[in-house]
Amino acid sequence: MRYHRPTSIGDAVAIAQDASGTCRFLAGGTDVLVQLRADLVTPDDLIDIKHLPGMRDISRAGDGWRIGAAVTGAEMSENADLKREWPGVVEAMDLVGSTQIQGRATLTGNLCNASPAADSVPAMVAADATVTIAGPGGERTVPVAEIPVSPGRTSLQKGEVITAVNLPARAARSADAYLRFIPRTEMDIAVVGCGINLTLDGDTITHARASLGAVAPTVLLVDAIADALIGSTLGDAALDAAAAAASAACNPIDDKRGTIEFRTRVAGVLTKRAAKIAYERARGQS
Amino acid sequence: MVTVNLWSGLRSHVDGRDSVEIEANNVGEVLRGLVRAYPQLEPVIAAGVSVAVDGRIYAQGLTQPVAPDSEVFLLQRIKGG
Amino acid sequence: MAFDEVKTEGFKQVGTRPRRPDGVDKVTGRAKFGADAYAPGMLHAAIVRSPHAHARILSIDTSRAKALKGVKAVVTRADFAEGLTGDDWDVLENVMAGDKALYDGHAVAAVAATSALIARDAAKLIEVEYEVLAHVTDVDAAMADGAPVIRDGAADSSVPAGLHPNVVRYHESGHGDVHAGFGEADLVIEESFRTEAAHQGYIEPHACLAQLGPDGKGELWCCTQGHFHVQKLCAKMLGMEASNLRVTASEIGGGFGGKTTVFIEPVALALSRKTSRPVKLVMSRSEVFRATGPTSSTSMDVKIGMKKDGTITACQGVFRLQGGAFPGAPMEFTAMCAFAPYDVKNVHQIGYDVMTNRPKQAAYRAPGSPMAAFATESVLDMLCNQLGLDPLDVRLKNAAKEGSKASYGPRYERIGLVETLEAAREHAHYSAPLGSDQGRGVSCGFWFNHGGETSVTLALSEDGTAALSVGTPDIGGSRASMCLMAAEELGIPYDNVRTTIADTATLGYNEVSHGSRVTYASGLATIRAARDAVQKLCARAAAKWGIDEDAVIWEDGCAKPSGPNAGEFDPLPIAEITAEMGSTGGPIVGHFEATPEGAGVSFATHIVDAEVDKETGATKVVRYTVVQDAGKAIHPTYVEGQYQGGAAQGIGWALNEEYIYGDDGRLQNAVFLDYRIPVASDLPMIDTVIVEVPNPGHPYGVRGVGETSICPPLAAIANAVSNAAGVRMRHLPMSPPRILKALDGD
Amino acid sequence: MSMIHVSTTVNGDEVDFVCDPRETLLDVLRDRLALTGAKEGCGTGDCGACSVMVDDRLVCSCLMLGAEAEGKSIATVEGLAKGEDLHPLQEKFIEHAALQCGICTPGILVATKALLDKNPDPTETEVRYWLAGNLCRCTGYDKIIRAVMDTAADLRKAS
Repeated sequence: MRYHRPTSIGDAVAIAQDASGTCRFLAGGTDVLVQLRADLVTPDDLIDIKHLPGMRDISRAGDGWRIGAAVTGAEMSENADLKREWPGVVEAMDLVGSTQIQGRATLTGNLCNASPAADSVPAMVAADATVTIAGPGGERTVPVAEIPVSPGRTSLQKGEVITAVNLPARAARSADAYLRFIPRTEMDIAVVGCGINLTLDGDTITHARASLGAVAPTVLLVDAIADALIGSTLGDAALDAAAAAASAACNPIDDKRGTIEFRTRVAGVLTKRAAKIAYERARGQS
Repeated sequence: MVTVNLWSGLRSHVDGRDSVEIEANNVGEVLRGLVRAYPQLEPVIAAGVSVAVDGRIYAQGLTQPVAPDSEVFLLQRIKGG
Repeated sequence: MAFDEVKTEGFKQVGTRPRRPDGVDKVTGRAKFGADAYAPGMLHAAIVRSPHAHARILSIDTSRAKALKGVKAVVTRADFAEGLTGDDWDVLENVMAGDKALYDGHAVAAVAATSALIARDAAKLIEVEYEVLAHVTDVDAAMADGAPVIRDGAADSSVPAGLHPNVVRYHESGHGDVHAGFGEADLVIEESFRTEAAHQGYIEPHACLAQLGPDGKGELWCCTQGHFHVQKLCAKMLGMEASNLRVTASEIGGGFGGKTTVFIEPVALALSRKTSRPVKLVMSRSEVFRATGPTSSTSMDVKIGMKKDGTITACQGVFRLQGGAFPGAPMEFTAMCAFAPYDVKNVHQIGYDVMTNRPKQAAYRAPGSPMAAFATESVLDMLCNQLGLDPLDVRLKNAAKEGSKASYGPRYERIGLVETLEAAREHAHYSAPLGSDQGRGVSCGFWFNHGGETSVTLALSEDGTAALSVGTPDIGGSRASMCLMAAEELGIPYDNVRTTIADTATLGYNEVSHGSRVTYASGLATIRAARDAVQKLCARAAAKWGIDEDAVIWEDGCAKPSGPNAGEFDPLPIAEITAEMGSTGGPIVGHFEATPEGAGVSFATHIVDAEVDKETGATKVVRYTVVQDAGKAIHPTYVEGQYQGGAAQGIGWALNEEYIYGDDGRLQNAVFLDYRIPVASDLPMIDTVIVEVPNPGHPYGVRGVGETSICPPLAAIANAVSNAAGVRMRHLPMSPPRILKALDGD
Repeated sequence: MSMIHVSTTVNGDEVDFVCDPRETLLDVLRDRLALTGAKEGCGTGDCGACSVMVDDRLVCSCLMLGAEAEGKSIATVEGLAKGEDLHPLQEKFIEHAALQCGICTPGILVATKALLDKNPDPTETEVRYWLAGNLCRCTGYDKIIRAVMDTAADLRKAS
């Protein structure tokens, strides 16, 4: 394994483009090092990017936010403005691993690991977040939902690296929430995850995005949940319809972490609970 | 003679009885006497047994005295974790 | 104080809570655990493990590995002793596979190299050709007709004819007439239960550093609960004399029964013998899960009859335990413990030891007993619920007492079950109101405890301080208890006693730190060794005063004349005697070597409140109280710690911990992320009540406390969850999917 | 395999080492710098026994490469006591018997110091969640939580 510490994004891209074997970028390293230790993936080239300019920055981008690829979960949680505007995204990232993991793990890494159970991804999808990708052909911007294509695989091309996650401008009276189900209180991989992002007019939901994690090969954006919520004031009928839509959208597997039956059912439960949290948060916003 | 109570899984080795009489003054003599009277018990005892004498469980002590009126039980060897 | 006198009151130091003597070592990182040893010229080793649950090993090609730069040696089964039999053969077969790999993770070869990375790379270059065989990992499936046979001829003479060859041992015991007993009952309930295999989950992976030279003399450093046992086993496996192998126990990062045997130590020694260099071998966490002992999984049927007034009329149980690919599942303990808390006229229990393609089970804290309590105490809870009786009243009504005939045969000596039940009933927890979706569960638990071979020495220094050497590794603070007991007997300050865990060359044989035996047996030995030293001190004083030895007593660290000479001479402090010992007869050392046999059984009663989220099946333990008889708590803080630790492990086992196998027979969750032991945020504070009913078999009344604490939790939590959910949980762990399924009526 | 030269600071001391690119910071601390206080319980970031501070941030040293330590400031359990004086957390852990076997203790001490530096007045729940990544199999956490809360109270009184 060769360890690289390039001095610019351009150099990083060039190393990756020239790599003949397995190549990985290193930001937080909380997945890469686990795979290395378990002999699952030993990269031939490992490219450390976290010291590069902008990688560790959380900054305003217009009315939205730019979160550098090497920003840790802990740094996100400590940013009060970000947390106020995108509580769901921040809390989703905060759920990844322990305090120690939070000191290293990144949104971008969580996305690029391409696990269907990644906590931050449903929240980013519900938030309609995009990523900025640097590659041999220059920069491009892509919706988060388009990055994972199957468990462990992304749509990133050879030589491409995500440099930042972009969160859109926060509308008035809007908020997001993310909930996951795990058997313990911490230190688990989501058995089901649900992100909800709502905008209200008065008390009526006018805009909604909803996503589910760990119930399909990739994170799902579920329009049917949004449709069930839009136009409602989150009464029981809307909640029941949203839960039913969530369960209907599930296409999970049986594995060591949960059953098809369990995931399908709990997806509905979490959808209701996350919607209630997002709704209360949105009502609390001016 | 000492009455030695056996666990019921051993009945097939001792003509269907749940206790046997053995001439013995200590735990070691109980075990040797059992094997002499019922050679089928030899592998069981060799594999390790405990002997309860008046409620106290002896996992190893062959010299522990046994009286004719002692309550004696053969038990499977007690270990722990 | 006479050598064998019993003392149950008037303690000056026992029962206090001083700081542990190794505290600073442990909080500064200075303490040396298994993996913390290094030696000049040291090699690192790695093990090749079977990816198959059951496979014939056709060939092992080590040529590519040996060709790798830095590789110094490879070993396979051919490098170990031949001709072992019985348990010794089983342990060797588990350490290194012979003809067949018997479970996913079974060791088949090992390599030593100049760095850990090279060793790991080399292990990947060892090519093993397998013929994959049909496998079975479930206990009931392994007993069924047509199940693959793990090892034909493994069954012993206890097994009745007609059973599957995977059933290798059989137990049956009981007394009275259960058929008649069930006839006397107003209500009889029979239920089936299952528990999954749980791992001991110690945080320190197995680690050792071995050195064995051409002179046949060896040194071994390892984390173990019993280094004398390691010495014995390794010597056999390497074909060497035990006394040529000196084993030193490192500090040990948890064991709970899982470090009572050997896994990697013989391998490191074999590699060291081939290279004449020190070899370090450390397991990864996944190796720990795949290849070291979890406890057995079980399938159990329990039937209990009860009268309307709560009298138990008969108990019957069938307990099937799989213990992996070797005989030894602790089914006889499951059977013997199942009904042990109760004085029942008619009782009958059967146990089956069943082989499967899983790792060889290792003892886990009161092996076999927690599962038994789960089955028994669940049925008792159902009976109480249906008959409208208070669960603690019913347990008190039937509780075994001194003189009661135990379900496993003999009559009990003095025991403290009733006292724990009464304390539980009076505890504020038992009458506290429950919140919504909450349920309360209680359970009793029983464990035998154990004595075992024990040897200690207590050497006095010129300044009157004492060096105590014991041979039982300190897993949870036992040095503090030893220091307290020695100080109590000698009448010197606690800080004037230093306790060391001696290596195998320094003391007589000591049985493993298991069976809750350390504070009992090493404690008894310490007291006796101190009394031996005191007798010698008194003799020196007597000689100095020119009076009879019997006329000297020992009080407050001083020899004092007594009887007709009382007051005739000034008390002689220990330091004044030891200052002159070289010229008054030589060094003063107290000894004790014996096999104490009065461990004294113990009982606990636990109360737990659990809250169940009926929409997701998630359970939260909201309140927990442990009441347990310690006999005598030498250092109450560490007794509490044992109670709390046992409860926490039980909570994990009851709710989330389990070995999950795929259809391919491979372990699916060999990481802490997916083998879910409780984390800090999962647990409440764990309240403790120490009951002290002295054990007549110990000079201070001590009973073991480590193991009994894990006996009630599975049942207590299952009862709490069942009462909260309104549906009986019969399969552990009660993971959220299982709870939701049960709520749906299975 | 080419080795990497790294210059870093450990417990205030400037340190240089060479390591294989695959070696973790934990490997380097233990095998190259003889600092065996940090323990490997899992190697996958799940147990916290290898917890150290890197540039004042709590991390698992098993999930960081030795090569990444270049220019960083690392603090381990060995740096907690100042000369003969134990850190108050160390004192309280001994006093409360907040350890049995002691293998998780170095990681828990480093983690709790990080917590109290950041939040001198944590609730029991905050302590429990902060420590969720530090597994302890012996104690049931009860005495650990009490030791941390008691230390925090003492430190607040002293400040």
